[in-house]
Amino acid sequence: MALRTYRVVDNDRTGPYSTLTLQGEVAASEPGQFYMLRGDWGADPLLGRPISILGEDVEDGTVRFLVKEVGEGTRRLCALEPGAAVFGLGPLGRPFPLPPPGAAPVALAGGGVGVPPMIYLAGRLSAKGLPFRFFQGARTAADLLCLEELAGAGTEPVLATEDGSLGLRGLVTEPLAGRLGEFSAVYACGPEGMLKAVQALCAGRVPSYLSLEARMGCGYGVCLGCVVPVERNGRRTYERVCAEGPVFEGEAVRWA
Amino acid sequence: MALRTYRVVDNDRTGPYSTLTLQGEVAASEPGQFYMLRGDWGADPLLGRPISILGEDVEDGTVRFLVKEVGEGTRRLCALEPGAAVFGLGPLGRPFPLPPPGAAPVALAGGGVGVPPMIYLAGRLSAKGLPFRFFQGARTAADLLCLEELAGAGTEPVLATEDGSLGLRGLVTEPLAGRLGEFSAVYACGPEGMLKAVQALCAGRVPSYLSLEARMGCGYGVCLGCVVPVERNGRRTYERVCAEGPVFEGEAVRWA
Amino acid sequence: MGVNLSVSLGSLRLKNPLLLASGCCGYGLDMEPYLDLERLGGICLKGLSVKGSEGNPPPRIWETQGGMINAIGLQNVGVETFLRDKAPHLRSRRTAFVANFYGHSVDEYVEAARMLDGEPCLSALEMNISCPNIQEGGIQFGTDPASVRRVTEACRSATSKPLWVKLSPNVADVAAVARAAEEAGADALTCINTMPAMAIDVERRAFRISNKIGGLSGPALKPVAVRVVYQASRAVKIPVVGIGGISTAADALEFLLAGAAAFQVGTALFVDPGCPYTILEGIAEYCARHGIENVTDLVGAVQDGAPMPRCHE
Amino acid sequence: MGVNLSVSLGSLRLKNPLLLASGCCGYGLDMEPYLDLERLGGICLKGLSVKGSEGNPPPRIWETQGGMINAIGLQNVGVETFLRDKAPHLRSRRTAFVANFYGHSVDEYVEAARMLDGEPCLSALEMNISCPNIQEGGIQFGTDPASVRRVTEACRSATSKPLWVKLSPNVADVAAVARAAEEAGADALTCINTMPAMAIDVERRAFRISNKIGGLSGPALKPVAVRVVYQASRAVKIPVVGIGGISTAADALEFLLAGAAAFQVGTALFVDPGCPYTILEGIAEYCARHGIENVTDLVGAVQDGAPMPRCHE
Ligand SMILES: Cc1cc2nc3c(=O)[nH]c(=O)nc-3n(C[C@H](O)[C@H](O)[C@H](O)COP(=O)(O)OP(=O)(O)OC[C@H]3O[C@@H](n4cnc5c(N)ncnc54)[C@H](O)[C@@H]3O)c2cc1C
Ligand SMILES: Cc1cc2nc3c(=O)[nH]c(=O)nc-3n(C[C@H](O)[C@H](O)[C@H](O)COP(=O)(O)OP(=O)(O)OC[C@H]3O[C@@H](n4cnc5c(N)ncnc54)[C@H](O)[C@@H]3O)c2cc1C
Ligand SMILES: Cc1cc2nc3c(=O)[nH]c(=O)nc-3n(C[C@H](O)[C@H](O)[C@H](O)COP(=O)(O)O)c2cc1C
Ligand SMILES: Cc1cc2nc3c(=O)[nH]c(=O)nc-3n(C[C@H](O)[C@H](O)[C@H](O)COP(=O)(O)O)c2cc1C
Ligand code: FES
Ligand code: FES
Repeated sequence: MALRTYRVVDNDRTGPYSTLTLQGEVAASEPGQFYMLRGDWGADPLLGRPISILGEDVEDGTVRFLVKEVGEGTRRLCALEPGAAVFGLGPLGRPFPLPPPGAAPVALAGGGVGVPPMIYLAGRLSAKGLPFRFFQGARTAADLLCLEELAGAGTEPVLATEDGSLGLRGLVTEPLAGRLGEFSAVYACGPEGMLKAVQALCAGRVPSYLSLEARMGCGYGVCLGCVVPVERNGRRTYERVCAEGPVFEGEAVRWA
Repeated sequence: MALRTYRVVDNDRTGPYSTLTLQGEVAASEPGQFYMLRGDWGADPLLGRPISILGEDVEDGTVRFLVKEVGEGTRRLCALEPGAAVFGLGPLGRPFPLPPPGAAPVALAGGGVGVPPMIYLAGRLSAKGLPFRFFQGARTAADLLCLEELAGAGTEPVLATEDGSLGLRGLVTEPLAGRLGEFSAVYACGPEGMLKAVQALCAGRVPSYLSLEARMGCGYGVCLGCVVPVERNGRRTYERVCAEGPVFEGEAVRWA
Repeated sequence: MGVNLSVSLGSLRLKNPLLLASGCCGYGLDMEPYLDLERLGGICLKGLSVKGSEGNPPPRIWETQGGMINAIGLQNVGVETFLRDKAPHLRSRRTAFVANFYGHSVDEYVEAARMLDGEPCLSALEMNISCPNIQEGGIQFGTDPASVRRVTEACRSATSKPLWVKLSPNVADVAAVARAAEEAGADALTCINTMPAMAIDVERRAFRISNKIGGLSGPALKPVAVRVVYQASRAVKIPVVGIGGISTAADALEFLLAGAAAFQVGTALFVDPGCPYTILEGIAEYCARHGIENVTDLVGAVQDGAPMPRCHE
Repeated sequence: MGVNLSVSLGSLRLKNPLLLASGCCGYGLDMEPYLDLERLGGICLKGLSVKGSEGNPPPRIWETQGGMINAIGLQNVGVETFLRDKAPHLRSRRTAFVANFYGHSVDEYVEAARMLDGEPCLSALEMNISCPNIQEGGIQFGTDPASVRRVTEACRSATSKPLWVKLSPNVADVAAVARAAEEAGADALTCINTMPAMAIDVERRAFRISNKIGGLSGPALKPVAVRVVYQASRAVKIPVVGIGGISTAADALEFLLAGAAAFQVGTALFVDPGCPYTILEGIAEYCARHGIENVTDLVGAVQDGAPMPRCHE
């Protein structure tokens, strides 16, 4: 694997979000994996930014990302014009483990920039004929993401907004709680509050897989900058979000 | 005066050169003055780059520059797309002193990125009906700059290339030397070797005005980073290229 | 909004916590096309010495990633010329001027301090101690607590104006240096001066600046400066003036939260001479947004637990 | 082109002058998807201690302009586990592995050195002396020549492998520290470790990293590192290994010209794990273009006049 140069072939901007399509040498990935992305700028900002894969077409050599502008690195990524160069290292990290064939449906819960990997996962599950239900939460209707992709994913998504402007009013974990018994596993990616709620909800009832965020130095396991506390067999250690994660079993995650 | 934001309205690229047209609040300038220019990038590179004014239209609010890519700062300036933001501080520095009305013709000698301010000066002299002859030197025909602007400037330019591919073969100071007696003053901007040759040629015979280059911190006189040694009335001191210059009387310049 | 931006450094009251840094604004007047000096907290003037200095030969500056190196060589007109030709123009401006000064021996420091002491336009004197002590083998005054104490004590008795000591970051234990300056009578500490640095042109195999070694300044230096401000301000009771890489309001706020009672802006003036306005507006906006009435409430207000420094890396 | 890139550090011969820096390449094996370790001059492994360390709580890193701050807390598996689980995999790779190690007392350093001494895959030991000495009030070993001498001497007698001492830039007089390490028997000096630094989140008024203070690395640090390499290499006869902010061939060449006999690449690996190849190609191209047959001809080859350090600024 090596850092590769990609070209922006499309940048679809809506508010603070950009859906970037990059073209170049694309290695096959699994949902939940990410790239470290960086534009052709100087040493400020210096490091790549971890961004989840939204989708890809290995034959075409295209890979897609949905980036939210929250700081300088994402501001620059979101501002890239078609034709611009992007340096990418990926796919990185351990993906979501797929449910075994024949398992009961799984729940996918996404919020904010946690939605893109769940969209990728939903597509993969559909392609494999594995049943799932997609839950998405956001503050307002305007913050719900990828609604078209979701509409095309086969199953009706469950939407929740805090202000009730679309779907149910409240947190996305509420409808999930009510239907938890239907699912053989819960996959989640989103803000820490949501992940904690999912973890609590599932604890002792159903396996959960949480995709965590952390500030990253390298993205491939060598700097030890991205660790989170986990507990396995009663032993607490630090594990790397970029290498042992970003997907962790909910039972193991201990939060910083 | 303040740092202002300009928009690139045109970037005409040929080889390593870009003619940038910027739009914004443009204060009237004099030939020989410059701007400190910087794009909307992070702290790397940090400082603005001094670039001579090639021409301007104060009413339209446009100002033009010709930038040669020699390093990171100029690479980025040359790569700016129309619509991009540029931060500019200017006009800065002391301009070429214009010849008094009725004086004998003056010689303008330009080489490399020293050509743009001479083009601006030629235009100003034409507009005032002051006679001049333009000498331009370069390594090869491909390195000669602004030939269209020169063709429109009224007087036939004298061109010299080191390889003889256009105009006379040799250094531009050679034809200048042959005709030095025609001129009441020589104005020059270009590589250090050329400026030294002009200085030597003119010494004791005719006043020369040399526009110098120096690495700049601030561009407006406060850092003392851009000094060159000068000698005035037998006293050697350092003067600031950005404040006492960039145009110095040839007799005073001592070189670093 | 009604945010009170004024701060006190000992007996000295400033309109706001922003000062222009020494060496980055000439003798103040050069900034007037760009800034109304009376809207600033204060202006630290280019470093002065008794005899003046023509400075180092060019090239004097080089740019590095996120910063720049300078070896101007403390070019200055000398205290006498300053007092005669420059100071009279400053007297009418209602702002705080701070004379930065240096010497190559304790005596030179003392003489400069004594000469500047009488000038009414000066609100304080700032000692640059990052200078080689020629009488002691060229080691910088600022690198050793004992010599900091000696030179500070000597200048203390030469002036009744507030005396600021400007520390070098190039020391192993900045708290010890800070305490030495405080005990010797300093009224405030300015942290930090530039960091010794070097760059080489590999094509020519030559140093980028004629003095070989110069001082690193700008954003690259900021995290080091914030750390020094934090350490120094926790080591002493006198106020600390923070400096190093400040370009934005957020940068300045980092220094205040780390423990600086005021701050200076240097290299950022080169990039945008108007940045002090943007910084002050940003600080006022931040205070308003966070319900802070007095900017002084921010000083040292970072949430700090037990001091428990472990290994880095 | 036939450029000879091999270099010698005392008795140790390296294929080329490029090593991966400690803490930036794990225990070497993590780099194998990206690099053929046998094409490198060497690999400095993550810092080891006798007992190992779980490291600091997150957040551990923060990015700054042109650099980054880390306070990993020297998380490591401990010497014993390293020797049992990691070292056996390294033995088959034909490249130079250097074990970086540290302790919180002289005894801990000595024990680590003794344990590592027997491991055949290790070509040298690199002492990280930027650690607080817990027996002496938490002052870093590396900041004072006397304690550098003490810990180096102690480790010297604990191992027959080449012993490198990795210096901190956070000292007033790096030449004195360098000489102390040389006199105590070091075979080489690695310059430099990170610079203590801090960043604050002004919105939350909290430190950006849990340990408050971390180490600055990356391009922002480069001009300081080049200066230290220049000063240290002129103070001692043993070779200096340069490090700090190297990302490109031009950066590496700056260190060689300043006086480094070899160099290490750290933070740049995070940005591009393949950058060692680009750097080595660039060096070979430079040598070919300048008619240099042996890369060693570049070491310390900056045009240097009389040493005449004047004031900065
Ligand atoms: C595995 C993984 C996958 C990700 N996938 C996506 C994605 O698909 N789309 C997307 O838009 N973002 C994604 N992110 C988050 C993204 O990496 C960060 O938003 C980005 O690094 C911020 O960089 P910046 O320079 O814009 O912000 P900075 O200027 O560095 O920071 C701005 C502010 O945001 C906060 N911040 C920055 N990074 C994080 C973070 N990782 N977690 C929490 N707070 C942070 C900082 O504290 C700071 O206050 C992912 C992160 C991880 C770890
Ligand atoms: C008053 C003035 C007017 C100028 N007008 C123009 C103009 O109209 N058009 C134009 O293209 N350029 C002009 N220049 C030169 C321009 O400022 C430099 O080329 C630019 O600053 C280089 O920046 P960089 O980041 O591209 O190069 P860097 O990466 O900083 O340097 C690249 C290489 O070029 C060398 N170099 C950089 N700057 C200079 C310099 N000023 N003099 C000599 N060598 C240098 C460096 O030593 C280095 O090796 C002018 C300079 C001055 C002082
Ligand atoms: C060009 C230049 C000249 C300087 N001259 C002086 C000086 O005369 N006296 C002094 O104490 N500090 C001087 N400094 C140091 C600055 O005042 C300041 O401490 C340092 O640059 C860090 O702040 P900054 O990053 O905001 O520039 C100078 C700095 C620069 C860049
Ligand atoms: C994340 C990280 C971890 C590090 N761990 C160690 C370590 O364990 N031992 C050590 O001596 N240096 C360690 N360092 C310091 C580097 O080896 C190097 O000296 C420093 O980062 C400067 O080089 P660079 O700018 O190329 O990274 C670490 C640096 C970083 C960034
Ligand atoms: S980001 Fe470097 S180890 Fe995870
Ligand atoms: S560039 Fe700062 S004084 Fe000229």
